[in-house]
Amino acid sequence: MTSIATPTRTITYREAMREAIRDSMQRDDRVFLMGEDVGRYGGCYAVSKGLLEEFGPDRIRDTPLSESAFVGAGIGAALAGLRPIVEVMTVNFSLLALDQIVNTAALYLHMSGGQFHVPIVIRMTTGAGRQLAAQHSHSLEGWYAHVPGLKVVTPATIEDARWMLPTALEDPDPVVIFEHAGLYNSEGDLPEQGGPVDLDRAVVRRPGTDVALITYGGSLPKTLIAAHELADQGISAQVLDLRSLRPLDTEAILATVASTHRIVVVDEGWKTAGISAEIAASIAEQAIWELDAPIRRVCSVEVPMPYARHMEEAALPQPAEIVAAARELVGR
Amino acid sequence: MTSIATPTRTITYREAMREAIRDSMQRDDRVFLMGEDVGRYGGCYAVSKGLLEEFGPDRIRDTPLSESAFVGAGIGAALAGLRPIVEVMTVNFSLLALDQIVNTAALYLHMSGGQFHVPIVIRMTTGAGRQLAAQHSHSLEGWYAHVPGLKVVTPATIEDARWMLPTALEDPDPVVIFEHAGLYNSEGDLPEQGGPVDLDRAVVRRPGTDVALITYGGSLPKTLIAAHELADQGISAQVLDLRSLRPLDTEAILATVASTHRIVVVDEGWKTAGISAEIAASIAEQAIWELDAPIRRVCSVEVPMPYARHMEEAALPQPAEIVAAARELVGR
Amino acid sequence: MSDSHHLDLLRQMLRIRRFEERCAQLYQAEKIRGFLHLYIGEEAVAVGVIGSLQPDDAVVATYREHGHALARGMEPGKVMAEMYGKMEGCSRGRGGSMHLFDASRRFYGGNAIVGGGLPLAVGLALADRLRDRPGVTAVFFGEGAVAEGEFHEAMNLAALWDLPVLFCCENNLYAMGTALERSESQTRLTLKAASYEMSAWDVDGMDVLAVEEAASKAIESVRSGGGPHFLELRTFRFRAHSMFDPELYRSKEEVEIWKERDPIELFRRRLLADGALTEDDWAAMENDVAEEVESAVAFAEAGTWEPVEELTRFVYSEVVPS
Amino acid sequence: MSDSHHLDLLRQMLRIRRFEERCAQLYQAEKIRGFLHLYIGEEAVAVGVIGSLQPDDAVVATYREHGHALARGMEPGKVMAEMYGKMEGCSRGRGGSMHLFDASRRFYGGNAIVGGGLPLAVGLALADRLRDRPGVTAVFFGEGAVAEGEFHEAMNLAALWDLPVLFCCENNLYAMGTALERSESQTRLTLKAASYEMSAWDVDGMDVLAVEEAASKAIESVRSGGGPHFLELRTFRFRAHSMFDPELYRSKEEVEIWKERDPIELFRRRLLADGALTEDDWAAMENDVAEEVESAVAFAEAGTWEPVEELTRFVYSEVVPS
Ligand SMILES: Cc1ncc(C[n+]2csc(CCOP(=O)(O)OP(=O)(O)O)c2C)c(N)n1
Ligand SMILES: Cc1ncc(C[n+]2csc(CCOP(=O)(O)OP(=O)(O)O)c2C)c(N)n1
Ligand SMILES: [Mg+2]
Ligand SMILES: [Mg+2]
Repeated sequence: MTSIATPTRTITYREAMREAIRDSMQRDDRVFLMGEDVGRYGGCYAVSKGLLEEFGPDRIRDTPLSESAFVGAGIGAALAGLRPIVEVMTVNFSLLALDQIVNTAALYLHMSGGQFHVPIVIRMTTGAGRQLAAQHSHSLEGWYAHVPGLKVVTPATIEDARWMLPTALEDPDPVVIFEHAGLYNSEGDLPEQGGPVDLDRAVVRRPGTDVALITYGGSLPKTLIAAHELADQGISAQVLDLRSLRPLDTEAILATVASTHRIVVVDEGWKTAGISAEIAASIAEQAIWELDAPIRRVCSVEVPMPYARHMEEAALPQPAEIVAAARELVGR
Repeated sequence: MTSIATPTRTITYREAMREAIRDSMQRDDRVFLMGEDVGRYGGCYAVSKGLLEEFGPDRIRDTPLSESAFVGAGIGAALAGLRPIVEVMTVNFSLLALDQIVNTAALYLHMSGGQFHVPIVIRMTTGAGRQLAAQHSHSLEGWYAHVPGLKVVTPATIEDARWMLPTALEDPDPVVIFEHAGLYNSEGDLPEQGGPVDLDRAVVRRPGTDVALITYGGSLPKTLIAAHELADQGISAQVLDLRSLRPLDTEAILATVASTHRIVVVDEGWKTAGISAEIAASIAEQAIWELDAPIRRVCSVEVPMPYARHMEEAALPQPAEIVAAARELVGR
Repeated sequence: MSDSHHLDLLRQMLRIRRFEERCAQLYQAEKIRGFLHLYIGEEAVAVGVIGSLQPDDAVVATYREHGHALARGMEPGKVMAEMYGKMEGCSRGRGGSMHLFDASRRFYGGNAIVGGGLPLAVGLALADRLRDRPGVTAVFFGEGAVAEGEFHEAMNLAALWDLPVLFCCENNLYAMGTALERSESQTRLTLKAASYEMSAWDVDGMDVLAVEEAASKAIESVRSGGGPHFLELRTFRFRAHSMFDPELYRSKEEVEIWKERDPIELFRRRLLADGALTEDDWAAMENDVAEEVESAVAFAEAGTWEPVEELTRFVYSEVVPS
Repeated sequence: MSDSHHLDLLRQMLRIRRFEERCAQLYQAEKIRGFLHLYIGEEAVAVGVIGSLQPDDAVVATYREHGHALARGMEPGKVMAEMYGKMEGCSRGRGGSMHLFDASRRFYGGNAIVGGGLPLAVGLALADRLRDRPGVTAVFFGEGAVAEGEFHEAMNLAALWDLPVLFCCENNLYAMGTALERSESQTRLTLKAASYEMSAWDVDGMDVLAVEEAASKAIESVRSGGGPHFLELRTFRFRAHSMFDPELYRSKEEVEIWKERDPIELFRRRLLADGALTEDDWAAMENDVAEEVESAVAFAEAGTWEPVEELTRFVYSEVVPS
């Protein structure tokens, strides 16, 4: 989406997120950030570092270890007209807040016959790759994508990290933003003239004709590496970044199928009934005759994530597997 | 699985469950039942009615409203050698216990390098259809099926209601049993000579050649009705009851594809990234060329469940839709 | 307090009682379906507390909230229509008995997850505080909810942040079939509040004047920045937990003893004794209430069904809220 | 208590200290990865409490559990190998620093979800109770965990059912960067226990003898059917929360003041003064400990990597447990 003409500057994903939060809070005094250690500690992943000094403890609000209560409080604050950004340190801990997210945030508008809007933004870190072992390495984006009433986005680029949040805060409904821990240090060029981006369209990050690699979030870099390797091997791989998991941009997915006829889905989540399954299923329902090969899914091995590096690497999707899957479909 | 020869007696699904619990408790004094109102109240759905008098409050243990603590306590008791049956009143409330189920029960064996087994059985009621509205009508079986380390079964027949529990209690790992609220009053014939049944194989409940209807749990009766209607219309529909959602009996699913070449998946859960997606995806990966038609999914409409009967009926999968989907695939 | 005010308290309780008695009939007649949880016996609590709130205050209730909705001034017709599942209902027929909502009265429902409303109330109060609005949020929950982790987290958060929340624990001694002493190791609930450094009182929930007095004082303190307050309202549910409950867990005698402390009958006798109420007034009041209930039923009966095509409306917003 | 016992307490604390100092180096050397949470400064707590337990008792700890594992008698080599991710590690290299396990010592880990171990401990105790086994379950958690709903639910359940659980709250005043007064509206943690009618004491967690005395008394009471007990152990973490923590939230001075109460140094001086320890004894002890740590490192270095083919082993059981 970065147009070549405009001047850009190089910043990290973390800085882009911080800029997005700061800018949104400066523009709208209904916006505030709440979560564990977002203030004095500076954020578990240093995203909110420095914001406490700028906005004070009312708007950069440290919470006790009470995931259910502070997420629920964010929902209540949203119902009462504020625009909370609630940071759940990681998706692993969001299990403790799921009742509030699923039974309150996602249901209130419909259940009240359209009376109660819940304009909350919930940010959480997701993913593995840093040897944090089983309880700190979940990727449960697919679970959230299952729930009507929620919107689920997965910024994978610097521009999305910078510009999805403002759009999410304008949205009248609950938006969950998944930030893959492996992306925070990634650097990229951000156009100076950027502005809010949509939350519902997938984007082709690399054009290609022989096979399409469909992915999102933390798996995008790996997938681009794989596409690069495939190019070296004479295979033109398209890379589609879903960006949003709910709603899914089915149109874009089907267009990809129509143009490449071979699909590899790359997802760090577990395979069974995950988001990768939904992508394959929607193709099997709507574009099956477009396929020149079976669909392939490259996902994490279905095991709790081990600590040892070599075992974790074996459990996670790797470029080599993506390349192998693509080559198998293309037949060379 | 009921063989015609053996004598049978007619009982309800609820009675079969109760008999399974009582029998298991009589055979093994490590088995106990714990949950909200399982004792003095007799169980929210009267499954455990009468058991308190028979086994006493130590083994038919009423708990406070503390889903996370009593499920976690069941896990601890299992770690320490007991065989707890923990009843979570409904899947809707299990959101409050998910941290214990996913981050402890499902992970401990692998994470401890094989040292700690968690032989717990967690029973919960699931599903809609009784006008209980959005917060009391979830079907989240697909979520549980996503998690390695768990086994997930969905007894849909009287025999499975009676004989899956003993097998689950013999299992060294956590087993989650989903009981659809709509099934408790259903009656059926139970063979006198029955015995424990497997937890991992799908079963063809009705043979058929033109199209296969793949389903489980509370949707089985509706699906059988649809198959019956289809027969009247000259279409032979096979009905496959998955019985287990984790592991999925992929072999049986592929056999069904090979024999009918047309697949309709019926699932009361939401479609996006649910178990219906996994079934379609595994076919798209492993048997796509066997298909003579696109895969169709008949699931609940992706909305919070409304209270009004006509709206709830419109939101849930109905035999008519199943029939329509099957006819569309068959082309008559 | 003036006689007219007392008569109004009596009328409010009577409205709830007769409304729900009619609901029970309509449930038998299958006009109302799903779960129906009656508040009969506990009316003094909702009337005493909610009557002491201001229009800008917020109310969060449970699945046993008919009394709270009526006490908050919601039209009986819209409430009854909701239980019928009609589009004219206060939640468009989508919520039913457990999910009554009214944005115009800051009535946030209607929550069927035990304890689920508590964090919500903390957030409503946080918003009022951050926007310097004078609102107080009253959240109602049963004594059974006290065992839930969400109670603990919400109490701590409200106290830690000094938020304007009035925690109203309706202690009717049972959570479905579970008696308080089988649910809490420490049954003196006001001690819980103490462990959060939150002020707390226990109140006779069968005496509407006692409830009103305690609630008014507490609300005044909360509104004036005194921080959150916890009220334990001691009451009793005269009916079964829901229409499915065989009540195996308690004796008829226990229920009978409590019925002698019926909040409506106690207050009626008292007003008669004081001369604030005459038998004629009472008969007239019964008449008015009966008419109100019947017109609510008529409104519900005349209501329409939401078109099935609208099933997917409001999963997401159609307009951006201000 | 005999001098030899005191010397052993000192040695146990020193073992943990030197072991972890080595871990910190090995983290810099990238031999250890992931999260590493050091217990340095808090050694008296694990040594005093776990030293008072019996072999049949159970221990549940957190992600900051190296000290507990060593105090429980786990081989330093296996613990170090675990942090290296080697197959010879106590969890086969799958858990790392946060997930140390030892079934043979009823050491149930090693839980990285704050508060997650509390319900587990209740269940372990329930099993011992139902089987009439004499075991006591000691569960360790930080003061930050007190805000979690799981703490509340577990405390109530243990007290309600009179279970043999010893709740050991390691109050080191900070939860990552969140000071206790920003986490709890009521910072006197023993009052929480009172609200569950659970007996509770606060203890100087920098004085190993005080910890041991309190723990022994509490364990005796729990074991003899006195119901669960809550200990608040007042201590301090000398190092950062984890290796990633820049410690922006507290002053160097605060840390320095606490370091003057270093549990090892305090106890060492005391024993020297008592004449129970000589400078030579101390030097010898340092030597023994240094050797033990180095042999643990050697064991870890010599360890092997689990074959990648075994990744899917133990997702489900290979054998049926008895
Ligand atoms: C989290 C959760 N667990 C269980 C239930 C089922 N349930 C509905 S009401 C109820 C009892 C609640 O008792 P209490 O809080 O005292 O309120 P009361 O019904 O007495 O007014 C239970 C267990 C639920 N709705 N939510
Ligand atoms: C449920 C949950 N929320 C958040 C975290 C992230 N986290 C890890 S340790 C920690 C602080 C815990 O503090 P405390 O309980 O006092 O223990 P201490 O680290 O001080 O020993 C936090 C917030 C987590 N692991 N689990
Ligand atoms: Mg109650
Ligand atoms: Mg701490």
